[in-house]
Amino acid sequence: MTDGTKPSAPAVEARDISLRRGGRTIVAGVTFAVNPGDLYLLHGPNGSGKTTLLRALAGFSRPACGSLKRAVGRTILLGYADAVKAAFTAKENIDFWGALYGAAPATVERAISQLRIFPFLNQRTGTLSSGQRRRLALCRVVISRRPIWLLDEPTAGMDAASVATAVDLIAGHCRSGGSAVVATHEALPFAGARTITLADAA
Amino acid sequence: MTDGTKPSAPAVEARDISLRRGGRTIVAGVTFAVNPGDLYLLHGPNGSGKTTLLRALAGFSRPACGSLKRAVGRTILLGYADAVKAAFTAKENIDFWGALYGAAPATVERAISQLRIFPFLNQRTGTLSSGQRRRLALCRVVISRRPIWLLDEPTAGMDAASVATAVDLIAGHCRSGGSAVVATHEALPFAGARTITLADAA
Amino acid sequence: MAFDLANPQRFEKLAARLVPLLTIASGVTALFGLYMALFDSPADYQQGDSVRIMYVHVPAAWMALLCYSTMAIASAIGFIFKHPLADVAAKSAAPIGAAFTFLALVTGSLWGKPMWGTWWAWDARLTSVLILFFLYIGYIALWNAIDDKIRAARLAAIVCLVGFINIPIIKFSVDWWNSLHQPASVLRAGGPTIHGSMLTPLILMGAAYALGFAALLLVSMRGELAERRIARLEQAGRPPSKATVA
Amino acid sequence: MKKMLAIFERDIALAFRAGGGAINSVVFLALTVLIFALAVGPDRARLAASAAPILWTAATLAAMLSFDSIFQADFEDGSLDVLAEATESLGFVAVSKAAAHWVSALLPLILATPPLAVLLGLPAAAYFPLVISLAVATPALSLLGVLASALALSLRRASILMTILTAPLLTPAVIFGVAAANAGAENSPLFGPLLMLLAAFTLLFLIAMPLAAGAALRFNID
Amino acid sequence: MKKMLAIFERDIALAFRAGGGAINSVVFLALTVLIFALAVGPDRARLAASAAPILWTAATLAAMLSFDSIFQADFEDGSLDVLAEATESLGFVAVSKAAAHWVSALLPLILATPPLAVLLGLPAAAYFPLVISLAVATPALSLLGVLASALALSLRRASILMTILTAPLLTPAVIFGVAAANAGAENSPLFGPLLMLLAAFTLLFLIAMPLAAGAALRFNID
Ligand code: HEM
Ligand SMILES: Nc1ncnc2c1ncn2[C@@H]1O[C@H](COP(=O)(O)OP(=O)(O)OP(=O)(O)O)[C@@H](O)[C@H]1O
Ligand SMILES: Nc1ncnc2c1ncn2[C@@H]1O[C@H](COP(=O)(O)OP(=O)(O)OP(=O)(O)O)[C@@H](O)[C@H]1O
Ligand SMILES: [Mg+2]
Ligand SMILES: [Mg+2]
Repeated sequence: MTDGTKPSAPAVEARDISLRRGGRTIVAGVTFAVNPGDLYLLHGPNGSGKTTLLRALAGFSRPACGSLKRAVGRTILLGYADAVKAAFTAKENIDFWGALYGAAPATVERAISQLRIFPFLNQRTGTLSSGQRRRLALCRVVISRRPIWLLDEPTAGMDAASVATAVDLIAGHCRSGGSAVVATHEALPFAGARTITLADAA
Repeated sequence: MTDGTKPSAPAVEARDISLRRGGRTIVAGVTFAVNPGDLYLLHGPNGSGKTTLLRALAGFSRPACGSLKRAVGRTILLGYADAVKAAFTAKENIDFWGALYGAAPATVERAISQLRIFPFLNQRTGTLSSGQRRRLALCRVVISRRPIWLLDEPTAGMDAASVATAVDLIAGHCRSGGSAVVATHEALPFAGARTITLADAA
Repeated sequence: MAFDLANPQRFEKLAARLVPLLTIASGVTALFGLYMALFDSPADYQQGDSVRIMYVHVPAAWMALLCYSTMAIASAIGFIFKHPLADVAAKSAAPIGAAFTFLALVTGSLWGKPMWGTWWAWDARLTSVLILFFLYIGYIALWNAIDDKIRAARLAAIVCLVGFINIPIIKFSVDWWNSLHQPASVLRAGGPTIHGSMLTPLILMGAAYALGFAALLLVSMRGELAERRIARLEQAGRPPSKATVA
Repeated sequence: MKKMLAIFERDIALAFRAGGGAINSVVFLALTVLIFALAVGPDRARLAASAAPILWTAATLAAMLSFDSIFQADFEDGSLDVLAEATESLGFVAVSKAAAHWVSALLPLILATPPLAVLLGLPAAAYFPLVISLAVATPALSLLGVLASALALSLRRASILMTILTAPLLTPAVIFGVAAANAGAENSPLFGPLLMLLAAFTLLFLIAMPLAAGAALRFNID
Repeated sequence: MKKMLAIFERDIALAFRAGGGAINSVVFLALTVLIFALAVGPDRARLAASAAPILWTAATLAAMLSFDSIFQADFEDGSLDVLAEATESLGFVAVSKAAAHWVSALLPLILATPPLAVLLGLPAAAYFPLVISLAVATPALSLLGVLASALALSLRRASILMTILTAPLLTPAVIFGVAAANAGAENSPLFGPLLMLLAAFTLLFLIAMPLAAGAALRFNID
């Protein structure tokens, strides 16, 4: 369920879905399928519904109409909130994720070194800088070894070197048969990415 | 105290200051003065101490050594936390700031229109998108009419149009005799800005 | 019938016709009932004329339970079939139920002073009705605390269904604990044990309360539906964003 | 002054908003009375004897529980920085906050006491002294609460510590408060002096607490 | 199962961390007893008579106050999304959370009861029944707490509502709990049956609450 092997059918498929929040339809008529190897960049102005769409893809909310198929246990969402326990050290957070996703120690160690967590591995995460915390949050995605990454502004607050690392990680994940949907306002240098653009009708 | 008129001496002046957090010296040997019209971009990798420095300039913490002079009541800090009350609507938040800083209704209205708050003026801010909330947060800085803006990644999560607006606002503020220190990882198109770069010694 | 009602437009039409009928029926029954209760029924040999509080108290207590049960059924339908009309019914029944519960508490309390020599006692029946009252209040507050109607409906339904545990506790509290309050004499296995001259007005008053409840429920549901229509119109000003995949 | 008023008004508005917490303490009080009455059982005399102590206990606890929220939300969402920066005097912020806390959390508590006293079977002569003693003593609680909440900020959710720190400061209010309420109920001549003592206590806190709270905030914001 | 264990262990670790809250409820219990004893004054017989009710009241209140924290922090920092996504069954998350809550908040409470009972002058014969009745009834409180906390998520800090909603469900536990404790103290033959009733209540909650909490979480995460 949590392995990285390729599934045969699209693991996430949206057909003409509409999403509502607080009685308002935020996005309408979204159709696309995420196949192994696919990398989508999700663009659109503030408030156009990128976050809303990603959360629906992750299974947190149901579309008001249209059909959304998703294989259970194959997606992983990185939201704005870093989902990091401030009272724990980075190491403790990572260990918990390892246990939660049943990750092998080798996977965990690789993720730590790729994302350069080491300098603050034993620091309480409550005292991390915003970019450090974001790197740690991305570490969870890598550790989960789930095939479909749903990333909401993954590089928010990261410095140039970290952005490059994140881009490499995501691109590498997709090359090796995973897939990703990345909502972002930055011009991230991905080769061969497709885009979904949400345009405010107003 | 809260007017935008030019002070004669530098309103903030740091001389060889060092800042400590949790027993560690984070930044050392920072020297600069903020004069009317100055615009500083604060660069540096994650964890290099940009946030720490801005908070010191705002008067929230004292340097461990060196001298930091600051005129009371002339600075305003925009931190990561948007300082927005989720239970209030955007309007209610703005009204409170207006009362707190004693801003004239005209100032408030101009800020609302400049930052395009109108579409979500009467929405509970707990339901805003991240970029919308950031715009609202920046609105507070404009409303305060304080001369020295200390902005910590002001454009985080903003779309291209909003980034342009923010840049215009900041540049305009400095042209009219205000000054700003802006910590950012993005390449914001400021003409004639000076930079402070914090480099990780490690 | 159920499908007829499930359509909001048809519900509107039906409700518009039913409300006046129910109101008149309730009023007429109440007039008859009150006449019999106040003038045409005997004073109790133990309680004297204070027994007449019974005709207000007992039906109110019945309605307190009935309203909650209505809410629970509507909540279950709303939760399982996700039908908004059921949510609206549950939401609208709550304030009415709270009012009946309050009435039962107040009249019971008024009756308690002459009968037991105290306004209030911490006995199982009284306490559980007080708790039912809190439950109503909590349920109403929950609806008001959440902006999103759908989420509010689902969460309130969970609360209502879980709280349903309290209903059998109230009903059987007098049998399970030895309580100050008297055991059931009408709604009990083995038939009523109360004399006909008191039973008839009591039943009439019960019918009047129930008809009144139905009328109020329909009125309040129509109000809620209208409110929702207005909210929808207000939101129509901000169209959704469209997606292009490239 | 204008700023203090703005902060006060905002806090009141927030408290009475859905999810605010204005009636939290009333509900807590009612609940304590309910559970205690259920636990004591149907013995009315025993209940009436414990009425004044349980009401005072519950009111004090309700107040203490509401301390937590005085600065916590503002701290978490960044608003405390804003208040500190806008006023440049955290002592004044503390005074506004204490006033708003009293109005939104403790005043409803005082108003809720008489009906609950009826349910507990408190003798009628005891109502007025109970309410008066609460009204005089509770501002001290709000002032103490501001300090407690300010101290607790950097201890995320550490209401324990806050509790341990404030309990000693608050016991005099409880002891004299109950004593005053009892004296009043028994028409004892001590009622007046005890009330004066309570008032003195409140005044003392009015001077000491905002200063202390301001200092605590300054360190916790850093 | 492994995931449930991981969540359980993490919660325990967090609770016993500085600012955790493991001993919050013990402190609250002690404080309630202290304030109540102060308010009652020097009459020891009166105090002893109220000992069992006040301990039960305080324990129930302490439990209810700790409900708030069960999911709140996880909700705010995004961890709840992670748990939901990783397990794909919020019911199981609820069970882990209830278990962790019982161990970190209510078990210390039970352990703290005997010493406090001594302070209140409870007769020695009454200790064991009091502790046993608490031990049997408190898991039901944790299970109820999970539902309460799950419901309250979208109501930011709305502990009132949560309180109103849970109080009705918790009163049976209190009534039977105190009855059992009293029956045990008086060596009444009802002690056994009352304990069985409490246990049945706990079992009922064990089935119903995780389901309901899971559903509530699902809607609140949306
Ligand atoms: C606040 C106080 C009281 C409350 C909350 C209360 C509550 C209730 C409830 C819930 C019922 C409906 C029970 C059922 O359908 O089985 C009921 C019925 C009744 N109550 Fe009360 N009651 C109170 C005081 C009294 C008093 C003081 C009396 C008179 C001594 C009284 C006499 C009755 C009678 C005769 C019935 C009808 C029982 C039957 O025929 O089923 N109640 N009450
Ligand atoms: N309860 C609600 N009532 C009204 N509007 C709402 C509600 N909840 C969300 N919205 C609106 O829905 C939109 C959803 O925004 P979402 O967070 O998905 O945007 P986004 O594309 O991620 O924006 P950003 O780039 O700023 O992150 C916003 O315009 C927001 O104001
Ligand atoms: N209590 C502490 N103990 C140890 N190190 C700390 C403590 N508090 C902060 N730090 C460290 O101090 C540095 C301060 O970071 P600061 O937030 O100022 O960085 P920044 O330049 O703003 O980074 P970013 O670009 O990620 O926002 C970080 O490296 C952080 O890990
Ligand atoms: Mg977004
Ligand atoms: Mg920073």
